[in-house]
Amino acid sequence: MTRTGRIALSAVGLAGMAAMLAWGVAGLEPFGHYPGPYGTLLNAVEPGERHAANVVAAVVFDYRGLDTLGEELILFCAATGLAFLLRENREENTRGVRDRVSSDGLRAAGIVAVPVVVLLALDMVAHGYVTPGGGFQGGVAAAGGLLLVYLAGDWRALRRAAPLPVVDTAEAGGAAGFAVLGFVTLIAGGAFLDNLLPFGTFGTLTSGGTIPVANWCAGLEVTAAFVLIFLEFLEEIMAERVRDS
Amino acid sequence: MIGVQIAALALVGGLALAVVLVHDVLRVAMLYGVYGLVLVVLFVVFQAPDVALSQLAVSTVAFPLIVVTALAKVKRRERRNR
Amino acid sequence: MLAVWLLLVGLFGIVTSKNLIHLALCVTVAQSGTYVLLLAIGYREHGTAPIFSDVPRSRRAVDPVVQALTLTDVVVGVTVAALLLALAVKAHEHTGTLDPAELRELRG
Amino acid sequence: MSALVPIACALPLLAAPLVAGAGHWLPRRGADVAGILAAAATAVLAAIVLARSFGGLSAYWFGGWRPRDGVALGITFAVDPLGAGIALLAAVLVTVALVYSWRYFDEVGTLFHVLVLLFLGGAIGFSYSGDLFNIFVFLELMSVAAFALTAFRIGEEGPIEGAFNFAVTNTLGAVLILFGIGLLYGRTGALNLAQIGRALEGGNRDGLVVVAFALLAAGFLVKAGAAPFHFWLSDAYAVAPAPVCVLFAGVMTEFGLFGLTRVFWMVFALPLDDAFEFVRWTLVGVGIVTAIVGAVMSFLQRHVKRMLAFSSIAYTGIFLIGVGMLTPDGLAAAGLLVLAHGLSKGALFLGTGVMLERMHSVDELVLRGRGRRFWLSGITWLTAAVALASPPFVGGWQGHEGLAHASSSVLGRHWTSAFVTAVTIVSTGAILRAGARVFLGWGDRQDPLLSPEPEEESEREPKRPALLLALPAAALAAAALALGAIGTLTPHVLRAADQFTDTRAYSATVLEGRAPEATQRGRPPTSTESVVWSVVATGGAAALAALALWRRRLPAVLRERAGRLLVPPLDGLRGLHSGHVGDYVAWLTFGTAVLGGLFAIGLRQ
Repeated sequence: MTRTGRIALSAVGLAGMAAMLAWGVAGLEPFGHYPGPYGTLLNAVEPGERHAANVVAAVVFDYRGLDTLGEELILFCAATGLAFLLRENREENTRGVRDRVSSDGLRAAGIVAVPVVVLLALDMVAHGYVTPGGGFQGGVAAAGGLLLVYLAGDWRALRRAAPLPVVDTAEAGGAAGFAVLGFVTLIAGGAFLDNLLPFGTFGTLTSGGTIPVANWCAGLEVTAAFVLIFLEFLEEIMAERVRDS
Repeated sequence: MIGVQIAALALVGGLALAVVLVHDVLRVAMLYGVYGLVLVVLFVVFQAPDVALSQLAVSTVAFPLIVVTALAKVKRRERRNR
Repeated sequence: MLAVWLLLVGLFGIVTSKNLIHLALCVTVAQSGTYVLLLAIGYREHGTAPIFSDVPRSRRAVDPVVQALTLTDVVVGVTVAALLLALAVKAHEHTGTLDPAELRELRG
Repeated sequence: MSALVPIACALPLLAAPLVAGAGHWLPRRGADVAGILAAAATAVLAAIVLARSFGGLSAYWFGGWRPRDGVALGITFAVDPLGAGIALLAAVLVTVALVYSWRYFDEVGTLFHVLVLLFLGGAIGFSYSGDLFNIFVFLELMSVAAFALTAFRIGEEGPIEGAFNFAVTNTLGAVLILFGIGLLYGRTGALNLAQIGRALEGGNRDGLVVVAFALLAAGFLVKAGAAPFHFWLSDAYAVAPAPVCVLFAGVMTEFGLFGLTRVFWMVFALPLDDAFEFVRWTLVGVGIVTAIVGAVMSFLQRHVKRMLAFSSIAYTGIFLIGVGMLTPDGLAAAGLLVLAHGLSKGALFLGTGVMLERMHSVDELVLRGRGRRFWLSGITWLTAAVALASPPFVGGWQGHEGLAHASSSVLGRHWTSAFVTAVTIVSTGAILRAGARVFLGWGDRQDPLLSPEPEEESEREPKRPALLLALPAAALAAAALALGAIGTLTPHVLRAADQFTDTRAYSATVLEGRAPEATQRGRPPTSTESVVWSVVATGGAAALAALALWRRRLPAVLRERAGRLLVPPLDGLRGLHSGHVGDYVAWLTFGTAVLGGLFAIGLRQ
């Protein structure tokens, strides 16, 4: 098809879709009038049942925990898939890379920044079920923090800080941890991903029963998965540098 | 509140169009970064701080890193081929 | 309505795109339409976020379920985008182009 | 229900990261064996779940969140025999694919096994789940694994392009599905299938319901590879490694149709109950177009894997005709066909793997006569093709018979049988032609009718024993062949379909925990008519293959006439499959709009 033909065809399609979607969306309640009952019921019963202040976290890690298990595995799958796709340039080919030494100021800033960012991220993970945040958000941030090692130091420093087997294993551990949690509750006599731990005091870090455990598994998985994804992409650049030199 | 919501909605819509229409990849990458941040604002006014935080993490950390590295790799190859 | 707009704009971008990296970003724009749709559905006038650490539990709050769904969706979006970008990089490595019109290995 | 249900889904999902993590610390073969064992154990579990599911539907609530006053709090797995059956098929094919891949993917470590196990976990979750969003999550898990697997041969241009097109179109399909889910949630405030269905039943059928159905249907049809959403499929299958193709053709596209069927029966059957006729003809119409495009295009290919891909599209069309009848009998027929097709197509795809690894190409013309040494693979190829053509009491025969039987009350028996037979002749004829050329060396060396294909050569040295390559395929083909003779199959599948389509019993079981009643069904008597049709199909396929091989011996006048008549439309059709992702997405928007428009006209109250 020519470019014009393609645009014409899609114009027809998009116009039709626009009309159709508009018609469908018109059937929704007016903006700001969520009809329920799912969310309304959860907002009403969750604080009493699970003692977690963040209802979203309770939904993610308890009521709809299976979705989150699937989601963690999608992420795991993507990181595995990237390693699969970008395998040509893994590790061996990029060993000879040398960075220009960055300025001392930058390096000093980095040395300070890395722990600060990582700690903040861990805090975000830790309070995920009390305040906004949680395993996913904190995990991405923590991965980003580790990446500062590269910006402040060099490629080899990053490699030392995050050796591939360790990151791989951490990632696998996070993903498996969630599934293991399900099996443990099953063995303990509950339903899969049942919440069997004591629920603790509302609004504290010990609240929520298994929610914190699941949350930390997710945090570990997300951090490791994103570090892996970043490493895979950076390695592509490093391989180019090796070829250049 | 309503005003903020409308402003955020309009910004998101406009930026999405810009991302799509601009064909220079480098500019698109930058526009896309802004687009992500405006989405964060929209999520905040929708009272969804959890989603906003994850969008923030994604659009400030994850996306820039992978898009920029992808671009850098492509540029480097193109320069060498020439 | 904005959700519809984002979806359609993203689709249009994909059709007209001349660059695989740009195309991958357009896919995520189309995806963000679903985030907006979900959150808009769950929104309540004068509702607070469904996080009761510093507001009384009796306060009217927006729907937590759609937020959980959107969280999942965001993750899916990033992973797909990362895979697409990786494929685009690889395509460029083998063919030296990012224009889908020049990648015509699979015809007929 | 017993705890087996969640274990069957979670086992591969747990095994995947464990294999990945162990890959760094364990010997290579240990990880391989662990992967195969996990898949086999999952297959055993899935078989037990299937056997028990005939006792009636049962709901398993994750986290113990039972519904309160008809409102589902958590996620449920509601296992019925049909879902359990397709899950078992997936587990079996994954196990076979892993055995076949022994030492094949050494260069990537454990990554291949991990991705395949994740695919399996997603597949099982998808077929068991009774929650709309959960279905979406597992579908995405399956898809993401599939995208990566497609691009295994990253050293070449084709696989990357195929995977890219695949990923873009399928992600957009998922976006359509999610949009539909969002609309339904906005109306009913529920994600549980039974609960949504119940909430919609009383309400009026307005734009929201119609559009949500159109979006979900379009999204699932993208995944199923129905026309005009099918373009990605031929690209992806043509480039994916053979064992991966087994999974794609055997279950992945079928899951698209399964999703559509599940959503239709659980959610939309009650609100649309006076509009069945319209939905039926729409779906059957899509099925017919899909079958024609798939069959014709498959006949034009010389790239054998691409030919099989188009043949799968043709079969998607046939399945869609069965599913689209919107009757339990039609659904049962489609189920029987899916089973036979999954096994025989699996054998054929593994056959192409043998070609690529042992004969260094998958080009029918290049390979002419090169397969003479590989007699076991040749016999397997023939067996699988025959099972696909389904002469009486062989292969998918029961499915074809059931399809004819089911169509008599809703579509018209004669033309349905004639059409399905014609599609079978063309698509199976292509497979027989390729087999005869490769393994027997029959026919001409050149054939200008076939699409020009780039060379695909395998650079690897054959190091794996030939028997290991041939045996899994032979086992699949034998199973496919034997399928037609199992007399108890049809009654069981009919019972499963009855259970699947009983919307009210489903929601009563899921939401109130009421025990369902088990039903019984006998097998409709075999009619002479369907015997005749199936003989015609098999004979016709062989005749067409012969015609294609020795076309030159026909009188020149005849050939010229036929050429003038046929070549322009065929070239036009070929031209549509451009490999340009923008084209595919343009067709996707167009198809969605057409579907939405049709539904808007036909379903409005």
